[in-house]
Amino acid sequence: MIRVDVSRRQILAPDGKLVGEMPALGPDTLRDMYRIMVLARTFDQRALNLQRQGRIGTFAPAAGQEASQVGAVFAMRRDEWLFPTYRSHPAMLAHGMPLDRLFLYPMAHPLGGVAPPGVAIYSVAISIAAHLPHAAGAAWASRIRRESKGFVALFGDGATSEGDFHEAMNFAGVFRAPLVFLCENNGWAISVPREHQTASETIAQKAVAYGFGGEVVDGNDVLAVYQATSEALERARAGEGPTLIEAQTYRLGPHTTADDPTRYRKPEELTEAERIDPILRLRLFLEGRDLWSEKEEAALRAEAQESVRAAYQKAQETPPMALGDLVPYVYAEVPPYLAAEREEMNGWRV
Amino acid sequence: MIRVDVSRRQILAPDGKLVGEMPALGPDTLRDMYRIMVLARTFDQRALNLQRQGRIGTFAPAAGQEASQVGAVFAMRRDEWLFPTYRSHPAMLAHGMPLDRLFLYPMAHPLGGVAPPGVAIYSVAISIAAHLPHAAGAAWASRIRRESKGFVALFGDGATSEGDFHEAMNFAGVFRAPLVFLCENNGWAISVPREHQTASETIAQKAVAYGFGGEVVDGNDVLAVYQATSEALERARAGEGPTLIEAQTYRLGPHTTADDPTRYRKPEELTEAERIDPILRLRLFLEGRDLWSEKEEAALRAEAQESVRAAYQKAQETPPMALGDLVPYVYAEVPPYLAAEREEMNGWRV
Amino acid sequence: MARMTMIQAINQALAQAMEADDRVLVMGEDVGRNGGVFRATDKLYDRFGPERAIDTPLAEGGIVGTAIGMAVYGLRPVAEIQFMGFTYQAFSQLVAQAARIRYRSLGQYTCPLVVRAPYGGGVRALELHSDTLEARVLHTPGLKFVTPATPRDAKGLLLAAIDDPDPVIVAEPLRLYRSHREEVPEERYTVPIGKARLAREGSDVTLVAWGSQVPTALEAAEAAEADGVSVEVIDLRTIVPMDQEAILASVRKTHRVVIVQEAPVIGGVGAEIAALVSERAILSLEAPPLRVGGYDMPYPPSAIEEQYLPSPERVRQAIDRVLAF
Amino acid sequence: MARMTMIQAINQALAQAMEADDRVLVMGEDVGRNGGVFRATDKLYDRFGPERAIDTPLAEGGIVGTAIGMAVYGLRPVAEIQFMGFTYQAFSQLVAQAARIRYRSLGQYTCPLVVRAPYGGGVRALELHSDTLEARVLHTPGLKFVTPATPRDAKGLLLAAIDDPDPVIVAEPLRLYRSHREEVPEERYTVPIGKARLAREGSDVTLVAWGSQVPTALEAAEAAEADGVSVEVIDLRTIVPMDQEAILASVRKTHRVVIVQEAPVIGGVGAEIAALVSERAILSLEAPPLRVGGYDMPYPPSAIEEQYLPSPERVRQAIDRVLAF
Ligand SMILES: Cc1ncc(C[n+]2csc(CCOP(=O)(O)OP(=O)(O)O)c2C)c(N)n1
Ligand SMILES: Cc1ncc(C[n+]2csc(CCOP(=O)(O)OP(=O)(O)O)c2C)c(N)n1
Ligand SMILES: [Mg+2]
Ligand SMILES: [Mg+2]
Repeated sequence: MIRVDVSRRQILAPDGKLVGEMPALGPDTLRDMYRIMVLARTFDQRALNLQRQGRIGTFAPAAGQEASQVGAVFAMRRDEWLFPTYRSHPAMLAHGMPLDRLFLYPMAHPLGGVAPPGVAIYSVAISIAAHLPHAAGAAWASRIRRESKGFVALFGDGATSEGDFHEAMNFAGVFRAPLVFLCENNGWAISVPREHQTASETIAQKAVAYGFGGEVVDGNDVLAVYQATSEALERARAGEGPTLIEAQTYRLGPHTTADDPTRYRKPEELTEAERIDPILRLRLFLEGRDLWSEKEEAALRAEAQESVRAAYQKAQETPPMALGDLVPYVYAEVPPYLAAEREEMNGWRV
Repeated sequence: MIRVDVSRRQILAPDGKLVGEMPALGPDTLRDMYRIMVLARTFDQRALNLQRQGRIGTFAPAAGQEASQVGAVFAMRRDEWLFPTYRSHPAMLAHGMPLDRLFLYPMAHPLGGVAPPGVAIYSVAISIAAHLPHAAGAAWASRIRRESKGFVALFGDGATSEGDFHEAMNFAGVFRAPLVFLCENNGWAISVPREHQTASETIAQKAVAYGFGGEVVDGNDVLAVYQATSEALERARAGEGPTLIEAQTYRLGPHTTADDPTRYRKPEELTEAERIDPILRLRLFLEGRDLWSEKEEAALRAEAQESVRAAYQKAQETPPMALGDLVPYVYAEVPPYLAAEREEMNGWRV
Repeated sequence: MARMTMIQAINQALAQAMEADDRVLVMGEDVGRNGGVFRATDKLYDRFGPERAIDTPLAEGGIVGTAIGMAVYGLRPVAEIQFMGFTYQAFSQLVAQAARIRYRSLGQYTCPLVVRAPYGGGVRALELHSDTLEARVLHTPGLKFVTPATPRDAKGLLLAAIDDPDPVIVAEPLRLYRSHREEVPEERYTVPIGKARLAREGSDVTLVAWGSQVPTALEAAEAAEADGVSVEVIDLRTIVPMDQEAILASVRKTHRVVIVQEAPVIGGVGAEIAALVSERAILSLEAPPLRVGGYDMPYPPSAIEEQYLPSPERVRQAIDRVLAF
Repeated sequence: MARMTMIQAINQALAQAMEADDRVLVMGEDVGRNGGVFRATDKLYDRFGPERAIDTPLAEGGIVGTAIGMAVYGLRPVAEIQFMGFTYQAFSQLVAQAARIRYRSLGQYTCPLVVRAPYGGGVRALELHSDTLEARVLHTPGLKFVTPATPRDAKGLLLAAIDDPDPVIVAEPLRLYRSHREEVPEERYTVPIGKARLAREGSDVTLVAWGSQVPTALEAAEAAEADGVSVEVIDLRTIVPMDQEAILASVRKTHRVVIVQEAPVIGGVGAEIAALVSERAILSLEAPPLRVGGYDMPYPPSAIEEQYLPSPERVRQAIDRVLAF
């Protein structure tokens, strides 16, 4: 008889009240979490606006998912690798990605989403779930090297249907890769609701198929996500293998700026989702403990606006790259025919 | 809390004693089961010998797995589709595949393994697990047509690692395809032991990931497999969706005639496996109920030898096909360039 | 006749096929309630219900793999892969499975499957969303591959694909989905698979193009015309099985050929056409067959895709080169 | 120097690479305790242990996908796919992932991965076990592809692949694994990727072949020699990046070229070579470039594979055709 506990870990209720065991986090860290979440939301809104104005390209908003991402990253050490997707800017921000690089991504600049040296963030996954075997392999390699490091891979509920998810989970289980599979179940894969993605009651229970632990977490509760990820990373670092965390959250915005969610979502859903907004929840908690004031809030909002403005400006000022500039990145050494093609490319730039 | 029962269904103990509830099977059916199992084993041994003599090509013995296959097929109606692999000749035989077509397969004749019209057996799967989405799709199509039919797909323990297995299971779960996923866990995928294939304690529990039922069955107990498959097929026909059955069995021979299992298996394993031989077990049971005699046994063995001999002869007498004969099967209509190539092929046949 | 965009023509073709034959169904990611991310399956869910306009889980291999099983079992699935770059995930099911169902079973089983997928760049899409796959299918006997360049052909080729008893990939040039409208017959009609279309008659040079590159070729042809060069443009329409005779006939007339493709040049469909022409019509050639295509690197971030994609100017330059040879 | 079969040379190369650099490991189905189904990794498990001679679960996508992660993280995995026909299952990881790690990250991440796989027919294997994939990789910038025709090259190319900072597929012709022995240097050496080998000098016709077809080409060349025809044979060795200059130089000398490949002709590597030659050396050509290859149908059941595979006779006929043109 195998028992799977799919009860949902929660520490903060939507009204900011403590309903679970508080993790050992000092006031500064709590405020830092809040700051990053607000910064991420500010970036998100600005990017959405810029896209609507036609100034940047397709963008996938993460609004609503800040807790599930920021909570997880706060459990990581800086040298531990994060494997993001197109919707992971809150996590990337928390793990050290400069804001301007986040703007460069929807601007389709080759530098978009590329982590500077020293920032342990892998390339942005576009092909759903294709990065999960890479994460499993990197984590496994770290284990072979006896490093005692934990890794975190982000992906959505839809991603769990791909063969790549399955193969990554199975390899991770067999080779005890120190990897946290962090599934942000935001209720939807574009227009496909979670219930239609798989017949399993939870995503977390999928871990049963691979012989390791899975857990459901309130993904709008940054403390719950932080705590669950911390424990999973501790196990990973200790050689106890992978964990699957299902962070139940909600995508407040459209799938991307090209999507019209009114075609498939009921307006009521949104009302409820706004009530459980992760940023609001953390703020209520901080305020309840006198760790946060109206004044601090106003200052933070202004500061976030300014950071985002400056980052966008920096992104705009980043020199464009030409096609020929990408030639050295096809192979370490440029083959003769590609060198000749580069001449041609450069010739067209008049 | 999700509970998974992974206790193992058994009806016959290795010594042929009844230890579970006897399914409603008359003496004739029980004897038929036994006959087919013996015929399959006889074919298997003959094919192995012919291969050793260089008369036929690579062959994958199924010895030891007769109960898991024959038990399952006896639960099927004739019009229900079976999806076999390279190791499914006992099942194919039980479902109506002529013996000579089974010989033609290792003889690499294009007709090898091709079911005659009216025999509901799909093409032999060579690419591991690639047939599982087809089985799910066919079963789903049958459900869309409101047919109330059940389908059975065979595969090994190794196959469960492939992405195709995962995607087939997930689709089947979501669309309640009337399909029985029958995994013959024979302990090995070539040289890789079951424990190394996946970290999950059982294969059966993988069903938890897809929201439907899984069960472990003693795969060397033809009655247990029959019963479990019958129940699963009943559910399938009633629109209750798929089931995963893990039939725990053992491959007595090499992976194929090209394999040398002494490189990776301990001899003790084989001694134990012979003790639990599925054919022996059914014979002991039948004898214990006075349903079978020494005389019947001798007659059956002779008859099986003769059937196999005649089938091999028929296979040898089957006219060979030339490459040009395959041209009409690339597309329904032969494209001009292929028609020209056929001329050339035929020209080379002097 | 109504004036329609390509996406409207596709939508109409699907609706008519589903109307006429209840074995036909559409399936894929977001094709049901949402009507497809490009609205190719718009309203089919409302009209035909969730069992015939099916939202599937997110797994391309599963989509194609289960659709194969459906097709073998007698239905007529039209599977959508959201972007052709994600058919890589279904590659084994397409190439090692769908292509061989008939062959492997000596005709006992067949696979009347259609896989539709938008492809090609020029619409500022993300990584992998612009890949084109025709060269990989060209080398896969057992599959067919068509790609329309006009709304009219989009409807006719799709209906021909649905009627076809073998698996057909229909590659829809994303940037032509809404780029222009043309008169499209209201009734159900088919455009034969395996036949190229003479998109423009000419006598000095042949351009061979397909799908997304047909407008580029036509534009280059017009520019050349202004300079007194008469350019013939062949819209291949079908990549497999290829209309070799149409290409050869044109080259035997014009004696010069330039092939325009969107995918990287090396190992692309253009290589096959150049090889075909030089094998079977070398004495007619007055210049080497030239290829204009994507550069031999992965598709770039879309900020610089214009530098990557063949342009009328690049085609024009190749025309000049074969004329000056 | 010892006389070795190709499989022995491969085994030695792996052992030496693992000896020299503890980042190197081998992984795949049955490569550990069993030493590989063809014994390419024989004894590596005993020598280097289960963490460096790794038996993986049965999932080609998982093998390549996790190996990518390992390579990015600084190891030097040499993954085996048991038969090249099963790289279809890993196609997305190879083509959409491994090939783009460097490009996508502007060099921040790299993927020094080697994928070895036996390929090709003539050994009476089952369905899909004989498929060859070079054409599909040819069209994939970012991947390299080599295929040895001799034990010596097998060792040197494999070691060069392991040293290479980018992903390299090493396609090993199954039927040459044990077909003959030759002197193979004991020490660690590399054969440069991207350079063809002049397998035989000649002046009347050039044969371009690679991997499994090199012996066929050489046999045809010898037969032609007996009739006074001097045949040059180029063993391409690397498919990507292709040694275009070696091909062009030979054709400029002999004026005639026949390409011999095992895969179906249409859309194969031969098409690229024919296109290259006709684009860049048409004035040197005194006959059309011809291709001899597998017929344009899936690989047949092995009872009739001899009718499918290129034979010295078929090559000889093509030689006669280009000479008589
Ligand atoms: C392999 C692949 N198939 C399809 C797509 C197109 N696509 C992009 S996002 C998406 C839905 C993803 O859903 P989920 O995994 O839940 O992540 P979310 O977008 O909700 O964060 C789809 C189908 C893709 N990018 N990659
Ligand atoms: C996709 C694929 N990968 C690899 C192989 C080679 N191969 C053939 S059988 C086999 C092991 C299969 O093990 P399992 O699924 O347990 O079935 P069994 O052979 O034990 O019946 C392997 C690796 C294959 N045929 N197809
Ligand atoms: Mg989602
Ligand atoms: Mg097995």
